[in-house]
Amino acid sequence: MSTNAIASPRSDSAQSPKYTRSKSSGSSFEMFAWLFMRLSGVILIVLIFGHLFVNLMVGEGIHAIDFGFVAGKWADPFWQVWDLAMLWLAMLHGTNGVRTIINDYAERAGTRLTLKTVLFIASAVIIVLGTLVIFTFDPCPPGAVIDLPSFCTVP
Amino acid sequence: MQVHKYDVVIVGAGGAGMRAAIESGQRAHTAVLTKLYPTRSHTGAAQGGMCAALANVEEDNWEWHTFDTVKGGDYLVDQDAAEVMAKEAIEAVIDLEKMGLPFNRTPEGRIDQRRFGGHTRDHGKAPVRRACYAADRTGHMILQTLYQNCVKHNVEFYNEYYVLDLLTVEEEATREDGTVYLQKKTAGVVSYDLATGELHIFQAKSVILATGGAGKVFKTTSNAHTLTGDGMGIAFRKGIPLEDMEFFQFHPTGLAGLGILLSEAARGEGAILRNSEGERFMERYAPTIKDLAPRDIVARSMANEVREGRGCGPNKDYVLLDLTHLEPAHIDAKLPDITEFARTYLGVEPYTEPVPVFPTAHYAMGGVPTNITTEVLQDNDTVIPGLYAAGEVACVSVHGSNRLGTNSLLDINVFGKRAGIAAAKYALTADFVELPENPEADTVALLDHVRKSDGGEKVALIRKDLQDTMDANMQVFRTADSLNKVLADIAVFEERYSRITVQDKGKRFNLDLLEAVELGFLLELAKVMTVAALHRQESRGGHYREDFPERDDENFMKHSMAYLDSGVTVENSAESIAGIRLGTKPVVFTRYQPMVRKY
Amino acid sequence: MPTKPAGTLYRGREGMWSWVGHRITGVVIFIFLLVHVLDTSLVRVSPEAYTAVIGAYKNPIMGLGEAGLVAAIVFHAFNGLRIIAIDFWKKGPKYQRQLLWGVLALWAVTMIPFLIRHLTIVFSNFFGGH
Amino acid sequence: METELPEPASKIELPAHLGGGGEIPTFDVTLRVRRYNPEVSEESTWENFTMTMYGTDRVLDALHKVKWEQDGSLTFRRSCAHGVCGSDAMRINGRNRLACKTLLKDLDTSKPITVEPIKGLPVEKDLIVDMEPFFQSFREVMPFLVNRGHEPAKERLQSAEDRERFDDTTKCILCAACTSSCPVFWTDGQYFGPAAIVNAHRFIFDSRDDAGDMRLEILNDKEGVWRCRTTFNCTEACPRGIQITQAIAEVKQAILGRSI
Ligand SMILES: Cc1cc2nc3c(=O)[nH]c(=O)nc-3n(C[C@H](O)[C@H](O)[C@H](O)COP(=O)(O)OP(=O)(O)OC[C@H]3O[C@@H](n4cnc5c(N)ncnc54)[C@H](O)[C@@H]3O)c2cc1C
Ligand code: HEM
Ligand code: SF4
Ligand code: F3S
Ligand code: FES
Repeated sequence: MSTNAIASPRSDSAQSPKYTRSKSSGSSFEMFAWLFMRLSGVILIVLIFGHLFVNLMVGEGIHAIDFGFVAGKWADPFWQVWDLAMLWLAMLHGTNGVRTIINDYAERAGTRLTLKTVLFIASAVIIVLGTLVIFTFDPCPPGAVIDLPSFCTVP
Repeated sequence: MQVHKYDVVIVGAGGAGMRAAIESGQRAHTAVLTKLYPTRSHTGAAQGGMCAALANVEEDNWEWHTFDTVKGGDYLVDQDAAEVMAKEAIEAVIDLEKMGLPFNRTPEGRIDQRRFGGHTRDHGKAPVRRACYAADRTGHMILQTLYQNCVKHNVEFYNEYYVLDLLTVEEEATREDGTVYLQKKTAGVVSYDLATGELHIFQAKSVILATGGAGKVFKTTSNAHTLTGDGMGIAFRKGIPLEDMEFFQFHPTGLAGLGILLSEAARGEGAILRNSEGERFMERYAPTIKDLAPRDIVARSMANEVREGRGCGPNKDYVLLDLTHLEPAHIDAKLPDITEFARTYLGVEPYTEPVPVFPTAHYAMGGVPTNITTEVLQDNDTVIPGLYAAGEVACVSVHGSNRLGTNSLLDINVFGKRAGIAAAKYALTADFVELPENPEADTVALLDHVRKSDGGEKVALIRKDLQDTMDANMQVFRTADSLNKVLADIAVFEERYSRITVQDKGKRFNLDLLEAVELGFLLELAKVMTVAALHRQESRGGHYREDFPERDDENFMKHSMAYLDSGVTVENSAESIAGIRLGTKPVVFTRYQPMVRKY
Repeated sequence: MPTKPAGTLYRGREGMWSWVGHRITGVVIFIFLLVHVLDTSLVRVSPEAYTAVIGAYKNPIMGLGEAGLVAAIVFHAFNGLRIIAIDFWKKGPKYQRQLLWGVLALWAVTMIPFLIRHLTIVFSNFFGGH
Repeated sequence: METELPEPASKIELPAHLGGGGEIPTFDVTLRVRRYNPEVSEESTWENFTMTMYGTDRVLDALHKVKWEQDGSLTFRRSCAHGVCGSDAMRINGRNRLACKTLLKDLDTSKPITVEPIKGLPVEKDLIVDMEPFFQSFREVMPFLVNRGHEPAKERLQSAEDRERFDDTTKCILCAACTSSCPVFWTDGQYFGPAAIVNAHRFIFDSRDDAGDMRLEILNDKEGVWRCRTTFNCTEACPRGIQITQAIAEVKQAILGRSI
């Protein structure tokens, strides 16, 4: 006989699944994550569309992209900030999106944890790497053999 | 075999069962056994409203309500019970509101009320707005609200547990006048867990029967497939009488051919009935309140129109419910569900087309006899300690020979509450009655018989034949011939029933098996109804004998009581038919003397 | 617990399929982004390395891939706006289907000029030489 | 009070088609039912049943015909047979519907009609699933009125507008068509699911209720409203026409509004 007052006896029979929904965490993390997806999404539209436009549409499009093109852009703090924001927002947005997807499809707690650990490490690495590249980037590296941007003074 | 012990066991989780559970659950260790998940109970299908003389929109009082109930029931109502119900109605509605029921509101924010058949101001002067409602889903809201409150109070449900037997013991006792009789006592119930096929015994100090109606004895019915009169059947088999079983209500407006109900609220909101000539024929039958006459009268008038050739449709077998003069917005606000039924199931657009309707078997006025504290009676006045009944399964009797619309939702709330309180109170003072030896023996035998019987007869076919003959011969119009025809048919069905084969031999969710068991109850009840109808050689309320078209107060102003009695053999008289002994019980009068019933 | 019978595909409607699309495009973009940051990082290694890798983006196969990626981003972006509208605009849920047609229309309107321009560049440069 | 309706005419001209009318058409249908009975086999199988049905018949009638005439072991829940009790949600031609509300003539009867149990809940036998997880979620959102104010002697007042505010979500019959159509629920069975949110909404927006905050707190959980990906399967599946996704959006906004 069931001791739990509310559960019908069916819930302790062998064939019934166990309900392990943990008690409310009390934090609003999921809410902020949800909100962040929407806010970052709106900003990303501007950033990404701008990025795509400049890189693929203006001038010779993708064929214009080379080291010089990139260096030329990052010499300008405007594009540095632009790309930095894009990097962070897109990565956080994407990471959180994939986290949701893992929550959806990985049923077992262990699998969830593993997948999410891999995800977070990968994302952290990429974000750090990307940030470093943008800030420590030297548009006129010494010893370069190919087309540097025109503002580089030949050493 | 598992044995559970509870103070109170409630059988059924419809409106009556859950209303009782809310009371009992807070006072005593209570379990609710139900063959359906609580929210599947047929209370949820009720549409129109629940009456109480709140006087929120116009002058009204409980005394008028009592009068209407008594008159509506053609004076066969026990007036003390009707007074209790009408008086406690107000509190019952307020209780529900406080539990959260979302009633429709008046502009002042009070509970809104509307008209309903047979409810009048000042003893029949004019229709009164008395029905509290939530659109046309009042029953749905009641069922949900009660379930919600059961969740709130941690009521213990055993879902999909079919109760198949009531455990009683009999002891010799002496009456005040010195006569010795057998006193029944309640020990518990035997139930069948649908999921596993296991039997569970519930020992209890109090048992409340709240298993609802038995509409499935008829073919055309507004009742659910699961309303097979189990509670009545179980009680009857245990030697408990059934009261007033000949009175079955046929609701005028079922969707033609299907039986799905279109609430009387439609007529309350202004819809009218028309025959094939477009005539508003109720003007002829009930000049004062016309389409809002009580159900028995309207149903009979409709059937009469069809009989006299003024029916509509290819077979001229239905009449029309006309809402086309109502504003679509008004219809949407007040009658959204039933108009959707018309669209979904008949493809008729009620805004512009009248809807085909015909009477549908709706409500059992009779049932397990109880007194006003819902204690079950084993004869005219001996109470069975610890056994209670409320709702459609019971006969208090507040409905007499014809229930007024909205009085059943009221009944389940008023008497459900009373049952819960009384059962808990009794359980807290009483001791457990020792279980009889081999408590499950009868149930095991019943199930074994059904499982092993191998004559090839199909349950569904017997049921269909039963329903067909009931529809043809026991419906709105009855004669001695038609009733005898039913009895002859039932004798054949019973023989066939002894030769059924159940295909599903498994243990898990064996609904095939249970349908066979339910058919057993249906056959039993159909027989009781017919025998009682044959016996009542008069016309009153829902019972209309063409061979005795007048009400006969001299001989029949009394309740009928049917007992299972194997000693009674077939004699072709109205008094006794194989296995059923009929008795009578006096009607309780307090303030209203019988008058001619005119509207 | 008894084993569940394997389910067949649920026949969802616009709402479900647009979500499937949103999810797939989201993952695709994310994976691309990981790669894209990595390849761009090569600018830190050496201009040569970067230019060599970026050169790979310039053949027509990659050009088509880029078109696909842009298509994914544009759909994801516009549908993202649709989701936001559903979340915050009172009538959003009611008009979600119409909004989706709007998304697809905008997507087409954006993609056509883009494709014309992009594919011309990709193919003219490839065939025409630099 | 509402305005008095004009007394309708005693007699009207009926349109011709109401006096006459043709026969109800009959047609043959094949039901393709996913059968499962662990007492026999752990595997589920498809089984076809063919029968002749009428124009007004529903899928439930066809299932009954099978059970009553062909194979008594076919098992499914049903009660009211007109869409108000919520017993018979099942997947018909790939979508969640109530069998008793789905007319055969509205389906493509030239092909077999597939009937399967709803997704995401453990199947017990044929079309019967274990509803316990579903009701568990329902119970967890405090689906009952909580009022801390002093009890008035009569009813609490509520304006018609306040009553209207939550009307849509009072219609729920707990059939689970929505929750079991939700892609998130299929894969993450811990998600509260749309039905629980609908029933929380019913109280959150009831002006008489005082526990809205607690319910919002419950649904702010990681398995709460934020799990919804607005796929609208629930709204499309709801036999009561409840605007579920809209209701979920309103709950999300209520949580946001309270935190920010
Ligand atoms: C379509 C329709 C509309 C109606 N409209 C109105 C209206 O507007 N106003 C009004 O006043 N009345 C109305 N009525 C009548 C009223 O709704 C019913 O009489 C009333 O709801 C009956 O309630 P109940 O609790 O007795 O039974 P039910 O609600 O039928 O509940 C029966 C319960 O018993 C359980 N049960 C049955 N057998 C067993 C068993 N063997 N073992 C265990 N459990 C069992 C079932 O699971 C169920 O939970 C309407 C009825 C119908 C059919
Ligand atoms: C261009 C502008 C973008 C907008 C407007 C946008 C918008 C959104 C929104 C609103 C969501 C939430 C969906 C939901 O909760 O159901 C979302 C989810 C997601 N986004 Fe974006 N996004 C954009 C760009 C990106 C980018 C660049 C990436 C990849 C890095 C990305 C990856 C994802 C992923 C993986 C999800 C999760 C999908 C899911 O849960 O089904 N998005 N996006
Ligand atoms: S919201 Fe609709 S689909 Fe969901 S359980 Fe309630 S009635 Fe069923
Ligand atoms: S189907 Fe599921 S994802 Fe949201 S809109 Fe409905 S709850
Ligand atoms: S049987 Fe009640 S909803 Fe279908």
